[in-house]
Amino acid sequence: MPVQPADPAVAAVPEVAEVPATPEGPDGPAGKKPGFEVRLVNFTGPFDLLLGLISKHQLDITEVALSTVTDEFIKYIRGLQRLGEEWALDEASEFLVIAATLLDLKAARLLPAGEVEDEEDIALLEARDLLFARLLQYKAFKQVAGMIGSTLELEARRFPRQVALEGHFAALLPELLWRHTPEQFAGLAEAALKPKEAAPTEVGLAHLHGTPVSVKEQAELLGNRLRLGTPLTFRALIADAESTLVVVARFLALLELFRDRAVGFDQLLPLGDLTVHWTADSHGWSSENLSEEYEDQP
Amino acid sequence: MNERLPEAPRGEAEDAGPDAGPEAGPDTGPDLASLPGGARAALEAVLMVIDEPATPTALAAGLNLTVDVVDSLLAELQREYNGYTVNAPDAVVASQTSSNTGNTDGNNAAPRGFELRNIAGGWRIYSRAEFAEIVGGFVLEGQTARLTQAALETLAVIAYRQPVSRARVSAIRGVNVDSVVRTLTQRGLIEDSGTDPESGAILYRTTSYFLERMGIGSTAELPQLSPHLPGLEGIEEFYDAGRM
Amino acid sequence: MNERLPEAPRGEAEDAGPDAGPEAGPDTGPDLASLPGGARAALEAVLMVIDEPATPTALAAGLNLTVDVVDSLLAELQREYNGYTVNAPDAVVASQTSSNTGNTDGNNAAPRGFELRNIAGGWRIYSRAEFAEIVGGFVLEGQTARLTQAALETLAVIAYRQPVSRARVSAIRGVNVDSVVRTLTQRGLIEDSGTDPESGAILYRTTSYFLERMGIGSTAELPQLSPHLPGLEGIEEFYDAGRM
Repeated sequence: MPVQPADPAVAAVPEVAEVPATPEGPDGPAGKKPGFEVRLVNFTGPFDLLLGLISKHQLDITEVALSTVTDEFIKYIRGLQRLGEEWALDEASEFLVIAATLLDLKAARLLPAGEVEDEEDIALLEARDLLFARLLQYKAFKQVAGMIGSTLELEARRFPRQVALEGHFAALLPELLWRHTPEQFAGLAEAALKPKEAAPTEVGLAHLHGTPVSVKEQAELLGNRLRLGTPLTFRALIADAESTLVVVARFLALLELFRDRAVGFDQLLPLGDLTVHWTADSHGWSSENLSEEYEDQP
Repeated sequence: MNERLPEAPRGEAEDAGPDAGPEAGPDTGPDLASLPGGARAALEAVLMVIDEPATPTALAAGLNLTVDVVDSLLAELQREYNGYTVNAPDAVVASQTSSNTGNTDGNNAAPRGFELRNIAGGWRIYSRAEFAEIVGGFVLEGQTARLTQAALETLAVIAYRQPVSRARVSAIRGVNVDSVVRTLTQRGLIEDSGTDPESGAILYRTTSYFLERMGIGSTAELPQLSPHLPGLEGIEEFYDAGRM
Repeated sequence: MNERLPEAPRGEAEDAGPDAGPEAGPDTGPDLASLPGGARAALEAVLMVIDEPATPTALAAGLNLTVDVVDSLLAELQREYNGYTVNAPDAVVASQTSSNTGNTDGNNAAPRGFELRNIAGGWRIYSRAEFAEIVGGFVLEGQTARLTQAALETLAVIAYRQPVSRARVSAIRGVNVDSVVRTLTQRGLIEDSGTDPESGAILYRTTSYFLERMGIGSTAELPQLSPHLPGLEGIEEFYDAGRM
């Protein structure tokens, strides 16, 4: 039976307002630290949080007073940081992107209102429209998610008849063809029990030709050269690179090394030569330290 | 209504049927009319043993009836289980439209404890929702945990944007959805539907089990998204192009 | 009589609410008399979906009725399904003795396609014996003598990790295995081996028929798997824990 959109109980989707939207609840017991932290995780993403904040202030999405919402959004992120390890990087990044956009917008508001002329202003306006468009879209999906949830619960109240076949019917089934030896069967089990590799999310690179270059390998190579102590220019470090891909990999490797505080950079003049020197003690670093993110990539 | 039965149903059933009985003898089959309760009871008997929704076509093939006859018998049984009398003059007509909601004339019996429903393209018997608490005590099956908000939102995006990649769902929800997608797959609510020719990403769609759990016939019966999405057609292409 | 119907099933279900269950009063449970069809329909609802025959005692406990009342409701339903009118004066008496042979006085309706049978002290609804041929033909339709790849893999996981719940097998295989498990059970290759004391989930193990087909004497004779394969420890069970 079709879901009736008009059905009031179904339409009354999860109240955003109900979602605890106060990062630092001045209201009541939420002010306590532990309660505060538990409540943080109730949002399922940055849009959810933003919607929560907007509806808490009873604002129309399309005309939000940004500064209040931005401040609270930032506060919320600080709270998440305090949560520490549970806070995965890829989740954080989405929050940060949105926080950055909000901050930009808030900053633009603080400047004297002028005519929208330069490109930056236009870019800001676009960023705002885009953000609100995404937010509206998310809100729509959140609402239908609420409907789906209540329909699923309603439907779970009906149990299908799903009984085992009566014996005399089961006996009619054609005799099973079974040709598997125990060894073949064990092979099936091996395959089924082997941990599955994660399916690719996006972007097949199969169509790109080119020898795979490993950032890790390049980092090791650079490390071996720099570890001796003599500073080298970037130009020198890539002099023997056989392709652009290798140059890119070495550049990324340097960034990784820099992040690990294994190297330092000097550049005397803008656009001048970049000099790289080793800063870690010579045995204190190995390419094993490199973050996993480059590992499996070609 | 019974007059419609005798006409050689075999040919018709075969046309329609999935692979209507290669081995089902030439024109044998028991004579339904001679059995107690006739075709109607035979249909009920079959409904008792199926463990997933059965299409009228499959039922017709199995019963040696035409799809039309099966359709009207199903409608008749549905009405009857809901407490209407079989012989009410408007029985067939009304049942086509007002499957479950009805409250027209013609009802004079208490509804049965079960109902016949048309879901995910097929028909199946369910216990009536009013008795959920009582029945739930006897049936362990289906007592699955509720979906979290994150899982519901992800499911919603997939339902409305299928086939769709995880990356696009992530873009809409603003968070990584990998683990939620895995759970929804394990629960049989969504499935892999091939890969995107361009990006090579796996695309996901909802399953017929999802339809069953939602009690709907197809995804076209999901409530419209547009009323919730004021004037935003085309927006997702815009930002999708930019950020992935 | 009309008063009993106006309950639009939708609205009512909502009132009761999805979580009306747990906290719906410690003592009683739903008031049967207030539900459409009353105790009789409630009993029907249960009988329609249970897989194993249920004893009157168990039914009475679940329905919050006395065993006597359940006994007479069962007899009443049995007669009714067999085509007797409910209100025939000798209804209860007759049903005790002549359950199935029928054709004495009092029957004035066509029998249904299902019947309520008392087997080894328990009651369950079956398809009516007269339709065995039709039902058998329907069941056979589309059945193959071969297991699908999905069924084989599921069987392999169960064989090497038994006793194991469906949820775990789903987690290992990454897809919902409910219908495959049903097929394997139907084929006599696996069976219920009790419930997990913690989660309450049904655990499955292979049968002696499986051993027979494999040509081995016990599961200990199955070839060893590589010791590096993960056991069940790391597999998250998604039915419990609200972690998705």
